[in-house]
Amino acid sequence: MKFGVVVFPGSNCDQDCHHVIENVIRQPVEYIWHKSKKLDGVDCVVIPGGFSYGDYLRCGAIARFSPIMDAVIKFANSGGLVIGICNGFQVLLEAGLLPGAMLRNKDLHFICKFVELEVASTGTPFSSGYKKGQKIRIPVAHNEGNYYIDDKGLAELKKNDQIVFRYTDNPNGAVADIAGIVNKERNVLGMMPHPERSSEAELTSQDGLPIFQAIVERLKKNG
Amino acid sequence: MVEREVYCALGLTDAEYQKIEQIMGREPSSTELAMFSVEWSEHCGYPRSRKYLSLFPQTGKYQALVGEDSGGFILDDLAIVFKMESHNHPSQVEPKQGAATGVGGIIRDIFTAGARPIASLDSLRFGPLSEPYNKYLLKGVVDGIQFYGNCLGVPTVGGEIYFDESYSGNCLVNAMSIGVCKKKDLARARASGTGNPIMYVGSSTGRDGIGGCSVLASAEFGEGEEKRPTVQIGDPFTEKCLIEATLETLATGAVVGIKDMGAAGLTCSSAEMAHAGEVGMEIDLDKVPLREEGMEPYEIMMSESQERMLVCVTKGREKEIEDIFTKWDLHGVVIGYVTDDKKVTVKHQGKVVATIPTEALAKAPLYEMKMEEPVKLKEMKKLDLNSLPEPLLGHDAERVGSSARKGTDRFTVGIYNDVLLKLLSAPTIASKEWVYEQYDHMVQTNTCVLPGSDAAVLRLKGTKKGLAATSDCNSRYCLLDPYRGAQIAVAEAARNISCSGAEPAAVTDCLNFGNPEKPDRYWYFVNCVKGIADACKIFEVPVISGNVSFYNESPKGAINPTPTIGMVGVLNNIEQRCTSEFKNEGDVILLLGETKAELGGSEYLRVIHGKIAGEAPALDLAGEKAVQALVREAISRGLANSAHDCAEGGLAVALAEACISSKDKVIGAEIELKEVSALRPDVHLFSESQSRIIVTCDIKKADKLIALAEKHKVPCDTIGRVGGDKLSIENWVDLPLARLASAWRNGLKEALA
Amino acid sequence: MYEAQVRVTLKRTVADPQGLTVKHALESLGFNDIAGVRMGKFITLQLKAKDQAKAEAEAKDMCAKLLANPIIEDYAVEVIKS
Amino acid sequence: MYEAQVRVTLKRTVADPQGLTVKHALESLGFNDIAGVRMGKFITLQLKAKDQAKAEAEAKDMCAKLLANPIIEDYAVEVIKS
Ligand SMILES: Nc1ncnc2c1ncn2[C@@H]1O[C@H](COP(=O)(O)OP(=O)(O)O)[C@@H](O)[C@H]1O
Ligand SMILES: [Mg+2]
Repeated sequence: MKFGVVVFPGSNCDQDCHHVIENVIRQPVEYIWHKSKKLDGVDCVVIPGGFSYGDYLRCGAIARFSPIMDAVIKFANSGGLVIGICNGFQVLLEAGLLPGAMLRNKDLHFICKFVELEVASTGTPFSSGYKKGQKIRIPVAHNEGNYYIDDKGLAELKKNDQIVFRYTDNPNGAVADIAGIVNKERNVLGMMPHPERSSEAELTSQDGLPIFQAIVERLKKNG
Repeated sequence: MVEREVYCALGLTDAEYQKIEQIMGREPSSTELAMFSVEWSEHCGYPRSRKYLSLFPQTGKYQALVGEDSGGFILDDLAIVFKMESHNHPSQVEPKQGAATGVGGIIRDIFTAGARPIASLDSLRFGPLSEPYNKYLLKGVVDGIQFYGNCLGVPTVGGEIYFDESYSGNCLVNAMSIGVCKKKDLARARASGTGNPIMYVGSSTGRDGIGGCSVLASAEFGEGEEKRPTVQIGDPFTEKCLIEATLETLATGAVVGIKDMGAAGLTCSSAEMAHAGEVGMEIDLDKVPLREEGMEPYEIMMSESQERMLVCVTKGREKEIEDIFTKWDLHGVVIGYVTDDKKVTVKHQGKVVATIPTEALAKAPLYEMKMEEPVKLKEMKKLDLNSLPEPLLGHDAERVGSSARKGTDRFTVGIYNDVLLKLLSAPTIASKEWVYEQYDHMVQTNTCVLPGSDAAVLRLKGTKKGLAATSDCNSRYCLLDPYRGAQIAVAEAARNISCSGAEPAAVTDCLNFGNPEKPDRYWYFVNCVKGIADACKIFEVPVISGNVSFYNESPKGAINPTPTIGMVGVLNNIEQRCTSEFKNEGDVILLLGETKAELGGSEYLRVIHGKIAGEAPALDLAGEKAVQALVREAISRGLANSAHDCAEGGLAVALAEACISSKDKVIGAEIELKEVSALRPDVHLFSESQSRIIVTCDIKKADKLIALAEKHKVPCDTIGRVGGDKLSIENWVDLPLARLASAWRNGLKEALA
Repeated sequence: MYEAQVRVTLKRTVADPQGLTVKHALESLGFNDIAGVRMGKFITLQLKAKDQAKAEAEAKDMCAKLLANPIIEDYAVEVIKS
Repeated sequence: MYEAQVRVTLKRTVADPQGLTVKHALESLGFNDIAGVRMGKFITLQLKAKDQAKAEAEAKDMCAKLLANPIIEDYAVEVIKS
């Protein structure tokens, strides 16, 4: 079993994700440089947070065209597990692996704080460690986490149980309080909050840890 | 001879120009003149401050690293590197970009030392928010800091914000950054080895930040006007790539020395790297990556374009380095080489345009400045407490004052409620959440104590240890008494560190003052420096780096003397960290230290009585040390559940903060003070006596804590219990937590609306 | 050389909190007859294209591929000789 | 009703790291004849002004006061009937 953390120029949560995988859940993990074209042997791709290409045009827009993304798209389409956190979520939206788009936070400020989430769906390889309706505490840190999807798209998400996490006190204006979603096939997760920042006791919350553990469980089952 | 108008516009005096001619033995070229002007400026050469900066102690419990760009200390096999720097004037003109490039500059200082930046702090000062431009400045500065710091992925974990009339027209933006590396990986800011290549890495060079040269240009070249922007635009994305590329480059072992191009750009980095290594350097400006066409040599030498560095590389390994920078889409080009003539030689289009001994550039002249105590100070220090009505808001001062003291009259219950609420919502005291929630303060997952407590605490991954960091300065005390005010700044920083459980390890500073050519301003400067030096000696902490910012004046006069202190402390066991908010219902509240009649320079006096007057609070450094040692020992022995120092607003504000500062759980307290009648109620509540800390502890452990206080010979009073949903202090204050919290949490936001 | 001026605007159906904030700010400055404010991007591209038509086609292609996000944004391109 | 279309651009002499990054991104997508990219803002204002001249004067006033930062930005206003 091996995790791969993609590094774009401007990624800045890559090392944090790497740290949790290596030192907290103790699984093999390596960095994947964005100019690489192959994912060799990786079982779960992590697209970390940060400011890929400075987010200079639109969050995630330029990273989406990095050479590695073709491999990531292929991997996802063949059922591989992909998790995009914060900027990683934005990259997945731009790449079309998840539906919708991100707008600026409604009060136009960057927000960094712990928020409460409700686990809306446990039927994914990422959220199976939670109880449905469970309240968890995980920090957000973003400028553009105001998730947008049109009504038709939202109805789809609901119908297919694709909404995985919702804010209990919406900090950014996201449609339907959405904090995280999966694709229809349920192997690609995008979420704005940072589970890697809440996986160790020193950081006052370990509520993000079950996500990493659930992935490990699933990969073990897959053999 | 060069025309007087030209060198004056560059900020050089007649005497300096003469000296330059004398050194050169001829008329200097325009490039040479420009190089001298920037190197001899206060910003680079410290001609007006160097003499006194040598008073700072450079040793402490931990081995200090002093010199070159940024300093630090050694902790086991790690080097902790940190520094603070000002970006006041650029921020006053263009707050967002000014603050952003300030953050960028200080962070470059850290990673050029070989250390990965792990945290930043920002110390900010503005005029009152009643003026729209001050609101604009604060919003812009915060926007710039978040824009740059968040993108870089360096958490902004702390800082301070003060408001005072004196900063209207000249705000202060002091940025501090902390980095960590293995001791053996520390890099040097020097060039050596004749023939070794000099590489230019990072972003390209434009005409950014070229200010004083306009006259030079018009005198010699007659260029068009639209050629010289002075506002630099921050590019955090490039800087992030530069951090990674630089650390990767240093890891190759092929780097001899490295220096960032900050103020004075290529001039400063080349001259100082060569001087530090006792070598010379020849650089060819035709090789410098330029962003604009037709740049003159002096422009290239003076440009302050951001996100650039100069690297001296072991000969033969330049390709390796170039490849790393190319991988990160950055420039990495050889622009020159080390020579043995101890001169900086600059070529442009095949011609030598400057050749100057590095010694002459790097050793700016040293000036003896006049100093004189300001005459109005004696008048300002006068404060007769009896002339202060107590309390003001809507009551008959006489009657209420005397019965309140007795604490019996039922009509007087809560007569200080409004005063306390007003203080809590004053922008200087109110919660800074609106600011720090715009900063990513958690990235890198080391922040174990988030902003909102006395000091931020960062873990050092791979060890059990942690660092605590804070920045402090109450400039009002410095205005009333520069020597003592500066000592208080050091003491308060140390106290904040100690309240987190950590031990103060080292200090950086940013000395913000008015025009040093005016004797009263200089008098403030010298006395503040002496105060810092003496306090640091007592605390046994070295001053490992710092920065001087003079000429902070507006037409209305100088800013308050503001020697900002940045301090880093060491926590031996990260699990034994402490925060300021009350934790458990039923805990005993103890006040360590003594309250005296010290309203001079207080926030109470200013907000409620509209006065800045009196003596700054007294400071007994030995007593201060004892209180801090006590609180650290109490924390490490598990006796203290919370610790919070009394600062602006005194005991009442500190108690209120401890009740309401946690976002998850507010909790009340009931306070009964000892020897109530000895002092006026407003003195009890709002005096800013130093060396006081509020700690809480489990009732079963209270005896142990009291015994410990005796051992440390620190006054210690049991003043109440944690619990309930209101804060009551004697019968002067009686307020539900919700009202306290809304005043404190919304104060800044409302003032900004 | 041609200059392509690209305007990227939020779709009408997408809320624009920034525009709203700017509107309020303008109103508090005393501008009272504003019915609406929308914020967008203005991107200028200097193109070494052979002719104007080519420059325009190219700029549009850039918009479709990268400069605008079709889920939330519209774009318009104007090309001038520069 | 009038629509004022405001273009806010960085002054020519001010560095534009965003534009530079977008240029590189476009180049890596295979657009090879770009000489430069500059990023700016496009703001549309719906104004209930009496006439076109008034709408234009007002929009310019808004630019000077709020919409553009004169230290680093230039602006241009165009008014159409809407
Ligand atoms: N400009 C700022 N940036 C980040 N954090 C800040 C800033 N100003 C204040 N804070 C944080 O708010 C808390 C309270 O600050 P302050 O009142 O200055 O504390 P103290 O009086 O203990 O020094 C601290 O945790 C501090 O780091
Ligand atoms: Mg404090």
